[in-house]
Amino acid sequence: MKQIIAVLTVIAAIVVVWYAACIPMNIKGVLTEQERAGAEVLPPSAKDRRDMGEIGLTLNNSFAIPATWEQDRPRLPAPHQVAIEMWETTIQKKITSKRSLIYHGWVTLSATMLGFAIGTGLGILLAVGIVHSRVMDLSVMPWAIVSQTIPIIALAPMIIVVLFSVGVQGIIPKAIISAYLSFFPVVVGMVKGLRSPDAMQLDLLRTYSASRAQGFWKLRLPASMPYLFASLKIGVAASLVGAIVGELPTGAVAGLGARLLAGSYYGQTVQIWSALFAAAVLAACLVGLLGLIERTVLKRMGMAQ
Amino acid sequence: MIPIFGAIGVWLLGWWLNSRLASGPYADTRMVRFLAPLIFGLTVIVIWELVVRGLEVSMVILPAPSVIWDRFWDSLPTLWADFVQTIIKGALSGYIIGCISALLMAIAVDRWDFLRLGLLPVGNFVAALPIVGTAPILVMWFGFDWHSKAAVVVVMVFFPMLVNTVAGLREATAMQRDLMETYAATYWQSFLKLRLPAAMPFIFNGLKISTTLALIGAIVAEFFGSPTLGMGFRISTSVGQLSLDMVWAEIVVAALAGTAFYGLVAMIEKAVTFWHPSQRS
Amino acid sequence: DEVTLQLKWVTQAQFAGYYVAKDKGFYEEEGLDVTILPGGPDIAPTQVIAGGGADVTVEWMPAALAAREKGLPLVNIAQPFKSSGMMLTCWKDAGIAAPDDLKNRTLGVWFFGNEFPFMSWMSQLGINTDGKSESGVEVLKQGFNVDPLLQRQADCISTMTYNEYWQVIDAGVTPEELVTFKYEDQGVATLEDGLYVLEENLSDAAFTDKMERFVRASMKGWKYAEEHPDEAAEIVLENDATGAQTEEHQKRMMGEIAKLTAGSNGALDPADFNRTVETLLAGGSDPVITKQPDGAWTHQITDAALN
Amino acid sequence: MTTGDPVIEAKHLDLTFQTNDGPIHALKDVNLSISKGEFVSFIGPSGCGKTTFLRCIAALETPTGGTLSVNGMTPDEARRNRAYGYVFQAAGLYPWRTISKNIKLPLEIMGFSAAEQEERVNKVLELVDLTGFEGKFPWQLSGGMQQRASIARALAFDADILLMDEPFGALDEIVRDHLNEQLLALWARTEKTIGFVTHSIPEAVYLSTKIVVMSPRPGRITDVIDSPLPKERPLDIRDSTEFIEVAHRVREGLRAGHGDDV
Amino acid sequence: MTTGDPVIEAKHLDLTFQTNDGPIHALKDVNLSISKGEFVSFIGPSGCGKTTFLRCIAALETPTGGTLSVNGMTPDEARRNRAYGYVFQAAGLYPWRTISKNIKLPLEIMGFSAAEQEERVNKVLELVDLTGFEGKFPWQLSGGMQQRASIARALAFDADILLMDEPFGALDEIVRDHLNEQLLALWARTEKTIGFVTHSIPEAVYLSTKIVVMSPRPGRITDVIDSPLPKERPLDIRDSTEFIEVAHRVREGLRAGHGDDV
Ligand SMILES: Nc1ncnc2c1ncn2[C@@H]1O[C@H](COP(=O)(O)OP(=O)(O)OP(=O)(O)O)[C@@H](O)[C@H]1O
Ligand SMILES: Nc1ncnc2c1ncn2[C@@H]1O[C@H](COP(=O)(O)OP(=O)(O)OP(=O)(O)O)[C@@H](O)[C@H]1O
Ligand SMILES: [Mg+2]
Ligand SMILES: [Mg+2]
Repeated sequence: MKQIIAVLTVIAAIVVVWYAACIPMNIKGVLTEQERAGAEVLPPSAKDRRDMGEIGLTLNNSFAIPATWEQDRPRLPAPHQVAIEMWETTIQKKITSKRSLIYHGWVTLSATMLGFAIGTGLGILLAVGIVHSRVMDLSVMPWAIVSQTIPIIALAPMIIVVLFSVGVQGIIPKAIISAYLSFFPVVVGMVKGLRSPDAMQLDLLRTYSASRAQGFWKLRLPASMPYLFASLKIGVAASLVGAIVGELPTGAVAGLGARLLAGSYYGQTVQIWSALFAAAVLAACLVGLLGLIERTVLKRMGMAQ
Repeated sequence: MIPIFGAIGVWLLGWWLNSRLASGPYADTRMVRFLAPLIFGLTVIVIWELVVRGLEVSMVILPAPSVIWDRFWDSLPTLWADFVQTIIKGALSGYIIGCISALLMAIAVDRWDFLRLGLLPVGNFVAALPIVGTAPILVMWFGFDWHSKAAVVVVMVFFPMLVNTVAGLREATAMQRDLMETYAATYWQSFLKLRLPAAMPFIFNGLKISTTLALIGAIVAEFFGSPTLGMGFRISTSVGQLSLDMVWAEIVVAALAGTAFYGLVAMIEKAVTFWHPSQRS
Repeated sequence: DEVTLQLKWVTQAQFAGYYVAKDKGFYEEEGLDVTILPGGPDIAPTQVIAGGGADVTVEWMPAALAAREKGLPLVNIAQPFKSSGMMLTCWKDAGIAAPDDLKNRTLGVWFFGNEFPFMSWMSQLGINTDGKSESGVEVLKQGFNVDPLLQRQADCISTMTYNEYWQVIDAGVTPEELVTFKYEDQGVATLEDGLYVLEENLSDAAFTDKMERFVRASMKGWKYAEEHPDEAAEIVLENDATGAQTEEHQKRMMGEIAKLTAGSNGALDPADFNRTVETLLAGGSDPVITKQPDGAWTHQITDAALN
Repeated sequence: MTTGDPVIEAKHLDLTFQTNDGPIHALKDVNLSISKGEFVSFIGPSGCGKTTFLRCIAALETPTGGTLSVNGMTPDEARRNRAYGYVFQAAGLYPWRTISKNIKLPLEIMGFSAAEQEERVNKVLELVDLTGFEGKFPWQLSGGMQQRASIARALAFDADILLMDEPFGALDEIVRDHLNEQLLALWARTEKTIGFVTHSIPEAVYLSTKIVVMSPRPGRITDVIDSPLPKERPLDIRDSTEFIEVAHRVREGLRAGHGDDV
Repeated sequence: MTTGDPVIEAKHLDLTFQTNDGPIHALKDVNLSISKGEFVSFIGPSGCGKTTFLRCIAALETPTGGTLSVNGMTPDEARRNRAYGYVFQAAGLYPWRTISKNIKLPLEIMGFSAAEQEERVNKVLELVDLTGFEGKFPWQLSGGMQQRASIARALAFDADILLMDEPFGALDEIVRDHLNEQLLALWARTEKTIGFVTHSIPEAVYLSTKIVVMSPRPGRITDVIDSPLPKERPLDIRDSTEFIEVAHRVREGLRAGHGDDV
């Protein structure tokens, strides 16, 4: 309860700051528009205004403040503009419509899920290899870290082209980029998790002279579950970013990334912001869903009180 | 076909070498920890070379490592200028501003429980915003030069840093806090003498995560507008000119810089948190 | 027969001819099943075709010639665009009236293979591009939109007559506030949207046959689009998967595009080619191409297709 | 045995924790008076409220009923006056500080001068027999040495009352014996009032002038045993009949309050 | 007391750990013979090699010198033959398994049939007095109950030897007394050979037929004390003179080997 109040307060504060920030951010554009519409603006020349501070302009032309929240192509759209855009593009559009955010969200989501599945699978396999083979631990793990310093967006177009050349198109290239981003947290978390049983627990199995496979299935794997879920939550958010990145170079075809790009391309800031929020909402939902699964699984395993 | 068999052979050789190293008597020495990944990397590079040459993969799809190597040495001045623009000016300044402001915010969040309850969930939500989306907005706001890149980096590193620091500041055990209580210590005394040092491992964890994020952020942001230099600029224009060797040379720079940056922070971490069990073993 | 066409940019009226041909069944009449792949900001069509991801691609000639020098033998088989739509759009109040006024200014330029005409022009004007000075300009890598101009981060930006210029206008700027320099007028026009294939494929009879039918149907599409701009714009809108394009913008774009395709029957005019090559060769210290390309175009397809 | 005015006095002390599983009655009607210079041990099964009672004295927990006074003040005032040193079960030294810096911690907080800090550190290090280890980090010391350092830390600012919550619980018997001996010596020298929680019957009997036996659910005092042992106590005293008698009485008291719910 | 052939026999056993700070001589020239049915306690200060010796018997550690035989085999063969059950200091139950599933763990690994598993679980649960708790998860049980479950786990596959490394170290004295009683009863019933590490002198004396006193740096055996106590031992026996005598002897032995380096 206390938490809800706190969150609401913080959100309210952010909204207030946001509205306030709209004024200096948009004032120049608004004044130009007002001037064209015939209003008296101080100073009258656009060139003078360019060199003036935003605050000074606002003070000079306080009549223009409401207009900073209603611009068509603002530098910073006001919260209600974003909210209205989101409302119109989700609830009021058919979900099959190309103008529906839900449609684009779905396109991104499907690539995210596929990439997440691939990335998680690979990540777990790699982690199992690293934990069980010293050779892999020594030689592969450092490169897994280095791989994260490569800017994926630089590789994304090339991945897409290379896959094109072997005839793979559509969702797969996006999924692969999204897998690239999600595999690392999973590897790190899973390696940690598979190594989490302490020496005593491992020794216990030795006293039973258990095989390696038995050790894996009966001890390491169950013990790694909390770590797995923690990294899955990071991984799924990264997956989504990957899917969006993958949508950029393929151009404005479909998906939230395409929506962002198109918004940016046509200077539709409101559209960018609403796509951004849609992405964040999607990420929050995915993480929340995983949290729910985590709780049920761990509860059934008896690991959550 | 011969290069392909060669590639398979090289792979087996590299793996065999590493297996020997890993099961050998020096498996735990620093030497092997350094050598093994090196051998693995070299193996991959040789195989790459052989496959590209063997299958005659087009230069404009995937250049061979030797070509990239040549391009790297030929273009050092360009690469250096790009490095300065993107890493030093963009990434580094953003990293510093972002980390420091996150640290200050974390202190505020830690001081007022209300903020922790309210701000952290919102922060997690904002952190989920895909950076690629914020980049064009920030370029619009902060201009084409490195300032907007730094702004993107600030946004990227802020929340991981905040979340880690806040977690770290809560790391001191109940017993350690009670101890401070028995001394009737003030908030700031217990902050400086207990909570901040206890949080260091977490803070450094955040700092390490942020190194790679900073690099990626600065490069990505250049895709959305830049002056005519910078690593992101070079990568995107070089793809357009089909100078794939240049693209890979920049990727090499990014990987080198990222690894060095990460290594540097890890080294400082070792010096500062020498007392932590994870650093002692 | 299946044909994959890689576009240079996102789905818009710039490519109306191909969409019309597909939608109106012109391709089908020729027995072709055409897949149109939209491009994007980081997709190099030349790279796609090199990787075998497409049979034919829409590309600008400077980029194609540059790729050719890089060892990717692209050949122009048709040229639906007669004139260039690229221009530099500047604020008049910044005090720019003639090309010479560009000195000491900040200019937004597209890169990714589209910077070549600009570089040639600057070197012809004797302006260096290393930064602001009495004899130089500061060049910005412009993003995908016209913000740099609107936000006054640049004095001039690159625009296309059919697209970005109108975005500036749509943002509330009046044409009187702007000064434009068309590359066409400055004598540095280079050929834009042409159709390119890999040279090696041209010796394959089955392939050339397919291309002949493709070019024939495409040109039919273009001419139809020129005559029915509104319908063409509608077709483009239907094919736009993002849902971001507006009808008004596409109709206007179609009108402008029609001006550029007018006068081309699809066959490349060697004079245009030579002018393009000369412009590019004159690219100053860092020319786009260094030697006269040969075999970079052919009438083989258009001759067969259009007769 | 030095006895004097009651330094700690609890009357009808009550404490109920509100938890998600309902309230827990951790202390019920606790009455106890501790005089100056006494060594009082608290013993009882897990969960009987030993720690809770000690924490109430230290003002780390607020009773929900009854009165509690420390040096005639409320516990919180006493805390602000730095009336007591508290030693926890684990040494709880800060790993990033050397032993001497750890001992200086309360002195820094209380604003002692650097010279005074130095002097006091040396004094208490000697008291707990750790001279020569001031530059070491905690993890470089054995468990017993760490625990001695933590006692030194509690002694450094020279409070009259020393509260110790199972300070030797994690140590082995031999080390424990040794520290018990030293603690007794220290107590004899300094005349502090000591409250000491333990699980070990021999330890309680060996150390205390008064043994408080507690019982859980709800936490309460079931027996208070005054020890007839002399102040001078060699380790051998543990094999004496008096000792065994007291120990027996404590064990009986414990068993009575315990039931069979192991 | 049932004695028989030596089940465990160590001759000149030596073990040196190579560490970064140089070698640690954890066991030096250890000679010991344990007969069938004996209850042997190992006692000694921290670091004297008690755990290491037990681990050698269990083939969790490989001696660097001397010979060690278990049931006439090498320790590793004995391990493969599942000759012993091992109980660690902490219960170490898997939190994701219920009590009965935890006890089944070794049975699953050793490939017992489901019916047999069920039967054995019921038997050992009864033995350790935990019937009715099979469906609970470990954290729903008290520490003492968890430790009993971990003993049940070690008993489930009915090995002849039971090795226990400070199994009750983390429990409070009362619970410990209770478990000691139960362990003795169990031992009497099953005639197992038990090796038992402890820090507590009373515990060692109360339980054992033989007490092995060890001393550190290098780890070695300094004394082996045979207990004259009868097999039948009520808890009260601890107040008897015989008991106190043995305890005294153990304490002397310990002190001798200990020095002053706490
Ligand atoms: N902060 C708390 N919140 C809720 N319940 C608590 C809290 N602290 C202690 N308790 C409960 O109060 C009771 C007494 O706890 P206390 O720690 O005083 O016992 P103790 O005698 O010190 O036991 P132990 O020997 O295990 O240390 C226990 O039932 C415990 O669970
Ligand atoms: N794996 C190991 N590597 C290096 N040294 C070790 C290892 N295990 C034990 N030692 C060292 O060997 C010596 C004996 O250790 P051991 O654990 O057997 O002592 P112990 O008698 O069980 O002590 P405690 O009562 O603290 O459990 C110690 O000095 C310890 O530090
Ligand atoms: Mg307690
Ligand atoms: Mg041990």
